[in-house]
Amino acid sequence: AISDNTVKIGYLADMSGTYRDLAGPNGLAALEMAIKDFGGKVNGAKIEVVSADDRNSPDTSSSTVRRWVENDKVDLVAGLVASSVSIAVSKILEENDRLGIVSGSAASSITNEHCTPNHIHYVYDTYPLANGTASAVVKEGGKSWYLLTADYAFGHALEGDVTRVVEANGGEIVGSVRHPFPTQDFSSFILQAQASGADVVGLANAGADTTNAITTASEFGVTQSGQTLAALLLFLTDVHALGAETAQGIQLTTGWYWDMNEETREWSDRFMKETGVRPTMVHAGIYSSTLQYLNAVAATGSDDAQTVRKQMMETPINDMFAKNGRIREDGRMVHDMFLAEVKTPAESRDEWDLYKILRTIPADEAYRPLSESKCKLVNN
Amino acid sequence: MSSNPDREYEQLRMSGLHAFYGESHILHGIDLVVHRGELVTLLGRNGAGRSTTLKAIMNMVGRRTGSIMINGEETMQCAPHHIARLGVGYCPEHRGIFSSLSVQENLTLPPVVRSGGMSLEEIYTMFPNLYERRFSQGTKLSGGEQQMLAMARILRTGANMLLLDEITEGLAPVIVEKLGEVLVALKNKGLTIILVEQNFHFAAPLADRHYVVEHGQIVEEISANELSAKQSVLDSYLGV
Amino acid sequence: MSEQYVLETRNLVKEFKGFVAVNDVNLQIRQGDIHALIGPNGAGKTTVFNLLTKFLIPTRGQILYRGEDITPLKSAAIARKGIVRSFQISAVFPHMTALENIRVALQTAEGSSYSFWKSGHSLHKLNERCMELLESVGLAEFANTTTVELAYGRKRALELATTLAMEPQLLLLDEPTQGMGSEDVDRVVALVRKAAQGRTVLMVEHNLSVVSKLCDRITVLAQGAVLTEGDYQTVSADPRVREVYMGSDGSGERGAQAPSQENVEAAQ
Amino acid sequence: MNQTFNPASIHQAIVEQQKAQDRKKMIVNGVLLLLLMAAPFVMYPVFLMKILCFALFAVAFNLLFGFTGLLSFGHAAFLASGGYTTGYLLSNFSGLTTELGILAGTATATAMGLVFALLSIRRQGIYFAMVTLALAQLVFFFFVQSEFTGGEDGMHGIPRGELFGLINLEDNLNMYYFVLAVFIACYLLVQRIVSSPYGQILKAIKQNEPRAVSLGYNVDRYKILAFVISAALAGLAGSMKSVVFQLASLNDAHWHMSGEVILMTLVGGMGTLLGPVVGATFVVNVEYQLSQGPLRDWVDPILGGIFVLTVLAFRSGIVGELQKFMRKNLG
Amino acid sequence: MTMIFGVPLAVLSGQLLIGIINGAFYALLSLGLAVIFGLLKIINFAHGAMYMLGALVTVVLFDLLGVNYWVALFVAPVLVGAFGILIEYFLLRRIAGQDHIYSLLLTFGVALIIQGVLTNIYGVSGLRYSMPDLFKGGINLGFMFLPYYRAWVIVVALLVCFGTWFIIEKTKLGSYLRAGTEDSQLMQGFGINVPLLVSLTYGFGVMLAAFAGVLAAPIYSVTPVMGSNILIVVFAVVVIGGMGSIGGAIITGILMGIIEGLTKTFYPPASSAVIFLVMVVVLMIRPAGLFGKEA
Ligand SMILES: Nc1ncnc2c1ncn2[C@@H]1O[C@H](COP(=O)(O)OP(=O)(O)OP(=O)(O)O)[C@@H](O)[C@H]1O
Ligand SMILES: Nc1ncnc2c1ncn2[C@@H]1O[C@H](COP(=O)(O)OP(=O)(O)OP(=O)(O)O)[C@@H](O)[C@H]1O
Ligand SMILES: [Mg+2]
Ligand SMILES: [Mg+2]
Repeated sequence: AISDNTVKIGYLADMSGTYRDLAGPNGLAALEMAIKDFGGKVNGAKIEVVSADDRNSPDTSSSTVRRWVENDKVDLVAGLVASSVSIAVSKILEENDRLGIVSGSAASSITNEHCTPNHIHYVYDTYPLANGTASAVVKEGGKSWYLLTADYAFGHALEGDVTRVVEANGGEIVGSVRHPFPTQDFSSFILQAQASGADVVGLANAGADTTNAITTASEFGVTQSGQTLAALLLFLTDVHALGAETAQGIQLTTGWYWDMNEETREWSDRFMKETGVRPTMVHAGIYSSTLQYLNAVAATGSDDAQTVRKQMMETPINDMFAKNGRIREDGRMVHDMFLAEVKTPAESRDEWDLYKILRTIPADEAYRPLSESKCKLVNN
Repeated sequence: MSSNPDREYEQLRMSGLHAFYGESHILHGIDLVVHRGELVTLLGRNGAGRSTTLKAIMNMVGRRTGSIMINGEETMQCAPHHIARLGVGYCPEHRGIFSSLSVQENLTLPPVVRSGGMSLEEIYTMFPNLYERRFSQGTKLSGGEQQMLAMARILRTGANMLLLDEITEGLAPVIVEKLGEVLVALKNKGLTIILVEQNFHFAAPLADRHYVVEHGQIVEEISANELSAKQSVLDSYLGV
Repeated sequence: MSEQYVLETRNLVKEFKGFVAVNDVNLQIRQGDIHALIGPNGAGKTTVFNLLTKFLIPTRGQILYRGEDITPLKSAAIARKGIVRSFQISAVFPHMTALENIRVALQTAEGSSYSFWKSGHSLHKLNERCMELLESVGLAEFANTTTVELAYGRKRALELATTLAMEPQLLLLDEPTQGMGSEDVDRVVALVRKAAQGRTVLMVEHNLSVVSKLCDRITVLAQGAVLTEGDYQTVSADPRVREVYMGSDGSGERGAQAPSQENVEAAQ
Repeated sequence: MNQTFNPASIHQAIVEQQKAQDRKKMIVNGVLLLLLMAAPFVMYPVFLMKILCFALFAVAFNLLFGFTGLLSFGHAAFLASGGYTTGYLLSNFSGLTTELGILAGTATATAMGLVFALLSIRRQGIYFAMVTLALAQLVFFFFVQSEFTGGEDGMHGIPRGELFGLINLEDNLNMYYFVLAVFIACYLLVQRIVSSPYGQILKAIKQNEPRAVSLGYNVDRYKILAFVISAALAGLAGSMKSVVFQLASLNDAHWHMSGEVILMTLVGGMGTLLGPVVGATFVVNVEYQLSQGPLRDWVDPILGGIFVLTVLAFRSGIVGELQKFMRKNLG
Repeated sequence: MTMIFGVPLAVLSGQLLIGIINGAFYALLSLGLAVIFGLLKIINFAHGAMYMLGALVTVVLFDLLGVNYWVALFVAPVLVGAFGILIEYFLLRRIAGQDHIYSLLLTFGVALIIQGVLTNIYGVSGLRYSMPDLFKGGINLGFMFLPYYRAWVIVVALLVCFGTWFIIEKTKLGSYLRAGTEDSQLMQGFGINVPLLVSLTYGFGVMLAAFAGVLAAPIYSVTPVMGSNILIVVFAVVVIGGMGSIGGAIITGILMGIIEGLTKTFYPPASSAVIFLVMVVVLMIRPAGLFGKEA
């Protein structure tokens, strides 16, 4: 049965800090679109939304989520961006047996050593990012790599994944540099990358670090001197900020792009009407996962975490976000990923027309196989 | 004393002046008049409000009411920098030597407000100590040297009304003697001087008139020639 | 007392970037004396004080206290030996009451100054002594007044009382009467005289009447070096002292020569 | 007027005055205690514990800043090192009871406080603040680089365990009363320190350091002691916080946290005992409540506005202004 | 190839040059901060925000009005400087003479407001601004490729730094400023309009930050939070140089750029921490910074 005849969804994300643009207030808009599209009610029960800024702080987020689940009877926590916040929240959800869907975090540890039976990791993680971009670039002849890695857990994970993929495909890492997070001036590192003579300069960082590195690379003529830039985590908002002129030719992996087909375009147009911007993969993931959740609640007639999660795991995901996506027992939603290249200014029609999709990376190839999982829910 | 043609000109007139520091009411209605070329002293015990009177003229106290006319102009609404530009030179009790400036920079700091001030050479001949130490940091001077510097720097500006607060403090007797001569010379040049002094022996022979301040009020006015007659009154006020 | 001198300096020198502020000074201060250090402005008197109390490090030379070489000691250690100074520019704890100011000084001897676990009431036993000291400088009625609110002269008096609270063996006073009205000056003179019983005092003073009344022995500094030494009579008779320091009016009174002699007499 | 007073009566008056003040303090403390005891029945306990931890942190900071005049811009280092140590020990040594873990965290912060103090105490004013900031940044760098902290993912799943092996702290109410007890004890300790003989010397040093030196005090040692006590209490706050939330994160080590505690103290009223408590409560609450409400995108600018307003209109902080008001109106 | 500690000499020379360029940036930013602290005793925590405003105004002016880089180089600092004067006039002035800590709290609050409001308007991903055409490309120095724009940054930043130093240390106006900070009341008593001087000084310091912001716009991601992290680094530079020493701030800025550059070569992870290590060591040896006067 549905508790108190209400399905209550808590949206927790960075509303004002570094991750604001990739999820933030617009993610809430996506969530509300999903509820509206679903019809505003589930099996006659109300759907309510509460939301909060996570302040990028695990303890503020813990307080919020504890109150949500203990006092406000929140059934689902959505959003979830900073990995420290996602992990902290998932522990609380496990304690209280509620459900969480992580849409914004990159850490693959969320469904690996930190997996719980109470959360789902929906959009992407570092594993396919490395897999998609690195293998494609190596196959195209980019054999020797130089890595610029953000010196924190996310960067280290990405670096590890990239190294594995590059070496598996017959390439080699000729050098790497771990830069502090955040770094504004990358010229010194770009210079070292240039001096290394590597074919590819890989950016194992995110956000402002990545955009700064790309700007500097373009200023120092990295591509002119024959090197390729490979960014491992770029959101549409980052590329938009850089512009096609600076970012052109960069290859990247994404879980979704707004301009892939009729369905995505239709939804993105509606999203843009609401928010004024094109959606990132995180926005689309929030929309999709919320719909999937509500469908499962409707199907089971219950908002109990385990019941709903089971139902979601049993139902393949086929919507504008993913085709044949499925949720594994470790909580990982696996779906096809896409290798994209940033268009040249000549190719780009408008400021949001930024990617060419080069290749689809099949779900099974993209994500960490369960056989390698350290998740306590997986019997290895 | 030399009689000056401007003697009747009212350089300064304070009437009903009250002054406050925050909550505390320090001056309770001061009335006094100083004519051009006159040297008057403010005498009184510690804490009587003499320094405050000078600061009030400069608009450097918390709040003031009443009236202060300088050269016939009402200055209650004037900012301190306007008052200085009326030709008032102020030598504060705490000396106010700037540590980020050298002695020479300290000396040349106050802008010249009128012509007729002393030149740097004149000042250096008057205070050879300063000349010797002119490149050292202002606050590295000895106590007495700082006092000389504080006095010397307003002599350069050409101000024609000097407010001098305890200028002999901490000075060796020879220098005090010299300062006495300087004041006489300045007076002869027609400058108006208001002198706050503890050192009555220094002030007595120089002044035309004395005001005795007590509890923020003028309680007695004594001119130079009534000094001997009113000696006992004065002693009782000053607690000699 | 085996040592004749409480304090001795041997060839004390202080240079500031090539400028010699104190030049080869040999001071000898006898037990029980009130010893004055006088000299023109910039002669190096305050600097000598700073050297004796280690607020400045001597460039060369030695400082002996009761025969013991104290040159390497730090300020606080010197104070604990019983050499205590007052400052030329007034030094009080502005946001404490007068009584608390003195109590801080008394706590040094108390030995409880690190006791952060003890109640504040444990300090009340010092109040009586505080009141005595305050009374001796005429500040008893201001015991409970916050020090900022005291007039300048009273702050000086308070500072002196605080210094006395340390029960110093050797008291260093830098211009104790500066900025005081004649009334206060007399009080300070009396106070110093009282304080000097059983102690030794070294003072810098420009007020010659104070010096002449109080001091047993006088050292005249000029340009960093000792010019002469002796009792007041000897020193004031020395023409060199008259020239560099006392000026033409060597009468012992502080002040300039009067342009009109009558006025001065009238004033006295 | 010299006749109208006598020293003995003044002395008496001073003692009376202090006793009256003590009584007032007792009343305030009593009311505060009752409020805090009852609070978990009205408010959410974990949130209350968060407030108490930050309040303790601010109280610790204020001992140094408000009462000794030393502005440390590196107190986050103590908060974080307390938290990480306790978190690490409790996660990895299951035999350890919670209070031992907390003690160990406090001890680490204390030791670190001593090192900070020895390196910084001779610096004056802004230089002191900057040395402490620099040291804290180095500590931050260490935490980022170390494996055991979990980097920016943080340290998660710290067990609350059992107090003295007896009281189950997984229970929020038990945990709350434990945190409250520790907080009260520390608060009373600071209250005591401030009025103790030692506190008098700190006050003197704050007001006129050269004078204190000339009175024979080795001021460095007094300052070091204050610094170490303050670091210990800050570490204790961090240790408890890691147990309360069962996590420790880099946020606690970031310089923003050192800044935040300054803000809490100023908003509440520096140099008052209750100020940091009120300030921490206020800032934590405002930030939390705003982040939940319709203004959740505007938390930072609103906090900024509050700081500006505090400086312009309530410079002595909430408690400071209240005291002024009472003094004026109630004599 | 000549190697130094396993790094080719050519790379090392490149890194040194980069270090100097970044140092010039630090110098410009810390100069503004040093002027404001040194002369006004205001701990300007809004300095990072002003730097950001300089960059943001440049971008916004271009987007809205098509104002080009060269015009922005003058207009943006002037606009931001004027904004700074308003802040001084309406806010900072009211706390003149209070403990420095209040200026920290106040300017920190102002920075939060500015950054927060702009984040809500412009987001955090960054705004697009392209390099003026004149500066596209660069020259090959043999040991490295030097973009023209970086060469321009170093030249213009050093010129501005030197000019400022000259005004403050060598002119009468500068001595008014220095004295005014010690005892503004007395300076007023000498006939100097101190409040005006203070406003202008604050405005000028802020202008320097904004100028650095304009220089940054084409090469760094322009976001409302771009100034928040650079702030403490710049503070560190000023302190290492010695608070209040104008020349010290400039020299230290460049020095820190170089040290940071070398760290980026030899042990990159420490490159953001190294400046603090230097600060601890320097203050250990010289309690008032490299060029500061001891109190
Ligand atoms: N800034 C201030 N705030 C509050 N009270 C002050 C301030 N300055 C002076 N006072 C008080 O004002 C009164 C008059 O002080 P003022 O300095 O004018 O005295 P004075 O006659 O010059 O004596 P002194 O010989 O001590 O210089 C004193 O009681 C003093 O405590
Ligand atoms: N820190 C310093 N640096 C450079 N010169 C100094 C320093 N301190 C003092 N001096 C110089 O040393 C000389 C002696 O100064 P000192 O303060 O000892 O004089 P003093 O005898 O006490 O004079 P006064 O009677 O005026 O107080 C002065 O010329 C002064 O300028
Ligand atoms: Mg006075
Ligand atoms: Mg002296």
